Amino acid sequence: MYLQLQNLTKQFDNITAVNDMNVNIKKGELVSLLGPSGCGKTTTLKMIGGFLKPTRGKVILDGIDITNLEPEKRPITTVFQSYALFPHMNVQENVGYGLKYRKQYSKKAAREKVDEMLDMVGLKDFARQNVTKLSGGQQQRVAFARALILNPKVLLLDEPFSNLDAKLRVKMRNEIKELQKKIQITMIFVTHDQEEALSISDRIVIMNDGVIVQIGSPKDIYTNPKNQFVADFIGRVNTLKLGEKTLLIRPENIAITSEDTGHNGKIIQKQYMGPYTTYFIKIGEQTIQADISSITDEAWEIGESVNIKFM
Amino acid sequence: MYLQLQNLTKQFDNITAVNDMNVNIKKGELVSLLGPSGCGKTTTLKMIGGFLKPTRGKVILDGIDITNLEPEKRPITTVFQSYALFPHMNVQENVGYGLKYRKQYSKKAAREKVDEMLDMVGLKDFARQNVTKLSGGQQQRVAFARALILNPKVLLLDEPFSNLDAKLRVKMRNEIKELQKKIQITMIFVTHDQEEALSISDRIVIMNDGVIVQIGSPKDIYTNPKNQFVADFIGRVNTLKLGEKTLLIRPENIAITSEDTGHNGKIIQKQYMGPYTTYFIKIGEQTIQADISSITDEAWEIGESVNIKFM
Amino acid sequence: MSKAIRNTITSFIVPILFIFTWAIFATKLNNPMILPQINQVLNNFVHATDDFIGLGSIPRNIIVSLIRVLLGYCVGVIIALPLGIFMGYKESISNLFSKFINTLRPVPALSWVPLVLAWFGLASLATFFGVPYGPKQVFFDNFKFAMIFIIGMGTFFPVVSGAAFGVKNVPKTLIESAKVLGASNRDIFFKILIPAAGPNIINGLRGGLGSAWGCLVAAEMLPGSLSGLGYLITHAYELARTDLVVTGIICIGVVGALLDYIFVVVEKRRFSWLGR
Amino acid sequence: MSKAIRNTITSFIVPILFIFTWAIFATKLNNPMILPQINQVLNNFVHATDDFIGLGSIPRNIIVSLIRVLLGYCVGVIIALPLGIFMGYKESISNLFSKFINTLRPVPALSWVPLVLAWFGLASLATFFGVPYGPKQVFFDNFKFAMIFIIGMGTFFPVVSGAAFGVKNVPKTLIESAKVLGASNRDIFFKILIPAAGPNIINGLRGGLGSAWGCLVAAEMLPGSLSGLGYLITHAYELARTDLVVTGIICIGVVGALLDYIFVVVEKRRFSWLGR
Repeated sequence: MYLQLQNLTKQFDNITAVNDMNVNIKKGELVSLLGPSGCGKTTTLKMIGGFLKPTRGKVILDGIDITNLEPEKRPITTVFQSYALFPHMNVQENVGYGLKYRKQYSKKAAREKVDEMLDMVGLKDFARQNVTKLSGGQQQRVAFARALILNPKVLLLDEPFSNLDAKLRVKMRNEIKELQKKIQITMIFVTHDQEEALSISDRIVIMNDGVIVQIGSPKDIYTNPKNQFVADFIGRVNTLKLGEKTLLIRPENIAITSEDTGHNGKIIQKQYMGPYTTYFIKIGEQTIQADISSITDEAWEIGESVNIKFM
Repeated sequence: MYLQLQNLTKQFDNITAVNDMNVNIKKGELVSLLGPSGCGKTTTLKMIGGFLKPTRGKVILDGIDITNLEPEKRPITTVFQSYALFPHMNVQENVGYGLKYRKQYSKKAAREKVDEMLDMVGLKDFARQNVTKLSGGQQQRVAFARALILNPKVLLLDEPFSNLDAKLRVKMRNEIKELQKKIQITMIFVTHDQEEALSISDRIVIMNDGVIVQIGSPKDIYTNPKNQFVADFIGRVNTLKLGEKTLLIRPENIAITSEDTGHNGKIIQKQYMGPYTTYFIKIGEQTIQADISSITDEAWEIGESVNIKFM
Repeated sequence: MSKAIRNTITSFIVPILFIFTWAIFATKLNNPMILPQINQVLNNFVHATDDFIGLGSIPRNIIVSLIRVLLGYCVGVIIALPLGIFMGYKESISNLFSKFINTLRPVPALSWVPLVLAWFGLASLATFFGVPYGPKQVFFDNFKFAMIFIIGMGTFFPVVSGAAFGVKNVPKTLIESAKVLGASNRDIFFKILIPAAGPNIINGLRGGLGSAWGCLVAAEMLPGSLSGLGYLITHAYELARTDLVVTGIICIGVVGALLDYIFVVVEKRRFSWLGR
Repeated sequence: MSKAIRNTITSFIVPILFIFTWAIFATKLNNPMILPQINQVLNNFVHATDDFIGLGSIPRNIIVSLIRVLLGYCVGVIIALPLGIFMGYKESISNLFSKFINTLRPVPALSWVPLVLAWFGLASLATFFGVPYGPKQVFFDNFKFAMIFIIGMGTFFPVVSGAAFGVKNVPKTLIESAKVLGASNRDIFFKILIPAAGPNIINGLRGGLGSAWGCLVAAEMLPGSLSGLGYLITHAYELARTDLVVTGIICIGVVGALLDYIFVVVEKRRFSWLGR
């Protein structure tokens, strides 16, 4: 394994922020740490980056124990949530900043590498612009370029899209994924946005209260959530009590039909969402949500009595 | 018609912010003004509320021309994006503020009405709390209660959910919709979030550059966008050139199949989204996105050659 | 816990070092004209109510200074506060006055002293009320118009800026909301605008009082002054009573800090809603 | 456009009214000791290089005041700036000094005058360098240690606060980023921390210079001063030359405004990236 977290634990005074965490990450893999705020995901990232010393446990990168190395000695760079661009420098000064401290680059070689990097992130025309004058998406790209130019073995990302608006977030997400595939870099990605984690990750580590709740591919986790917490956190879920049994079922896995299925209910509300319509159906005392694809939707009315079936 | 905007126009110096706008709104209807920032939607709202005087045109409410009435003389209240709660007052003082200026309420009657309102928005236990100590969602509810307590004929909402996080936004959206149905109030809702507009509105007015581009029900607009702008703005769309013809097609209306359909392409990327997977398919020089429902998905691989069909 | 204690201990190192250095130097120099002994200064506080070599007792000088500063401060606030509020409220009023105010701002308040003396001379509250000669006249004669004017000047600029800034920065939607809810302009002004601008207004008032106190002490040091803390330290110096100078400086600092503290309390009480 | 022009016109109403009122009162009173004629004041500026009744020419007094303020300001900055920066950089240093500094802060700078006179007496740069009696000695004798000390005091507090606040508020991620990119502590300190704290540091330096100028003018008004703008206005008053008092006050305001303007320019040039 390329990057190993072994029994990683961090205590602050009496609070255990991260408890006995074990994760193995392959080379070139993109792994998300996903969880609500305060779940320990950022603390974990800081321990990998070296900004926090673990109370117990090890961080092993490419066979070498880096647990006690200073951040600057690790072949790891971080893109911070706030981007942390140097406000008094222009784009190329920001991107090239790290190269100044790498002896192997002559001034000319450094300049060429900066140009190449700016080209890659599509900011060639902004080289001399001050970073504070850029849009959120452009600042984001500068932060990436500045981190990637050092050819780190691992790139850490701390909620990098949280300052962007919805459409731009989706666009940047795709760009980063492309970039990651192209240069085959190992990335660890902290987020609280489940959609982001699903769409970008090779694997997701779901955390809560400082411990790992589930590790798996996006599909694993979405289709086989280990417990109610994971099911609720990733996507929407109906918790339906049928006699003694409790069923966790996704809204898109419910169909509405007029034939008798034994599960009878009444439509109390509907919301058109474009690709599908969400029906709010009251079954006994419980209300469930069913997402009916617009292609198969038979346009049931509010007040109508219907049967549901599970798929 | 209950509320009519007739030839409503607003010019600032040489800029025409809103140009010749005509909309008729029924009693109890929830209409969204949707468009990118700077499209004139907020200017329109301000003219309805009376905060801006139109350059031309009329606002007619319940048969009465209110174009030249002061904001406080109109039976209309507004919930601002920033909520605009009075920071030096507690929850019940904020909610009851407007009643002080309504002679028909005795002190006791006013207090009872405030309690009733707080009960309705679920803030009974927070009556004496200072509003700055509340969470975003609670502040939002106080703003609604403060506006609704005056029984306005029309309630205006200026991007009321934009300061809330994703999950809370969906929750508040449902709450407001419930409330609106219950008290049958006419609402005009300004937003730039297409998902919000689709899910909450009876009708949507799409604006761009100060003019109305399209008016219709969410389903009308999603399934029959008038032009590329509307199609792009509401949901995602593939613009596919087939010979001379240009096809606008939604990702969920594309199916992937191995049988020969005449439209052959190659999968270059895929993103698992939970309920569906987005495949990026290269057809000739064009890349299209297809959302394949997880139920019907045959798990095509990146690099695979496939056929697509339109539904 | 342990960190908080360590921090408290650290914060006392420099003050204690300072006092030790003082004690050592005072003993070594053995020249009370340059550096008095600490216990001599403490002794002055113990006998604070004595009339020190004709300069008056410490409490008397403090009271004279306090009354002076409050008189001048009130005059300054009465002019600056409404002006600032209206400047924040109406852009046209702001346009009318801001150039004029900004032209006068860089002139330190104390520079007006000679001009103001030319105007008011030695006229005081005693002159104004026509108090006949006697102890009462002596007391009221302490409150010279010239001094009140200077302190008012020192008060004026921070207060006017704070009020104008505060009122101007009340979100427009707050006022529009109140209007829609039916509040009259008068109500909006007094019940919404002023309270919402409160923290900035208080901040201006605080800065104004600090500035007024600084001006006062300086004004009392000028020739012609016959009482007050500024007078006490200048004349104690002339009489080579450096111990009294140090005593006076400590009083000036403590009174200044207490005046400032009033606003800390007001802020905490009235504007707890600011705490986020 | 038309609005901008209207605003400019409005902003001149009050200053023009002020000048008119002055002119009318001056003519009505016809007492140059209380209110001089405007043209008399203008006349003083026209003949600025004259030696006014033994008080020295206006430019000479301005230069003396400027050199004084710059000497004291430099002393204050040399102490306050590094201290403030280190206080912002290391919490332990901040703990060590902040209580002490906050204890001294409420004492107005001018109150130190009597104590400082007791320490330095009339020692000046002339005494220090042993300049033999003559015109050179007269010039250097203008720069008394006591005055430099007081101005340094006036400079100290705004500068130390601005620097400490600025450095402390540089986002931690900025420093961590630079560290990860391989910058040495030395480079981080000088190339990241100081520039990023720049705007607040400059703001402190600006406040310090304003405070220094105010202290200086006041200090020059105290007995014993023999030149400078503060001296000019006090002694012009004593000689009943109110026109010269007004001239001096205008000079004080203009110089103060120009000193402040230096920082406006520096801010615009160096920290254009702040503009959002």
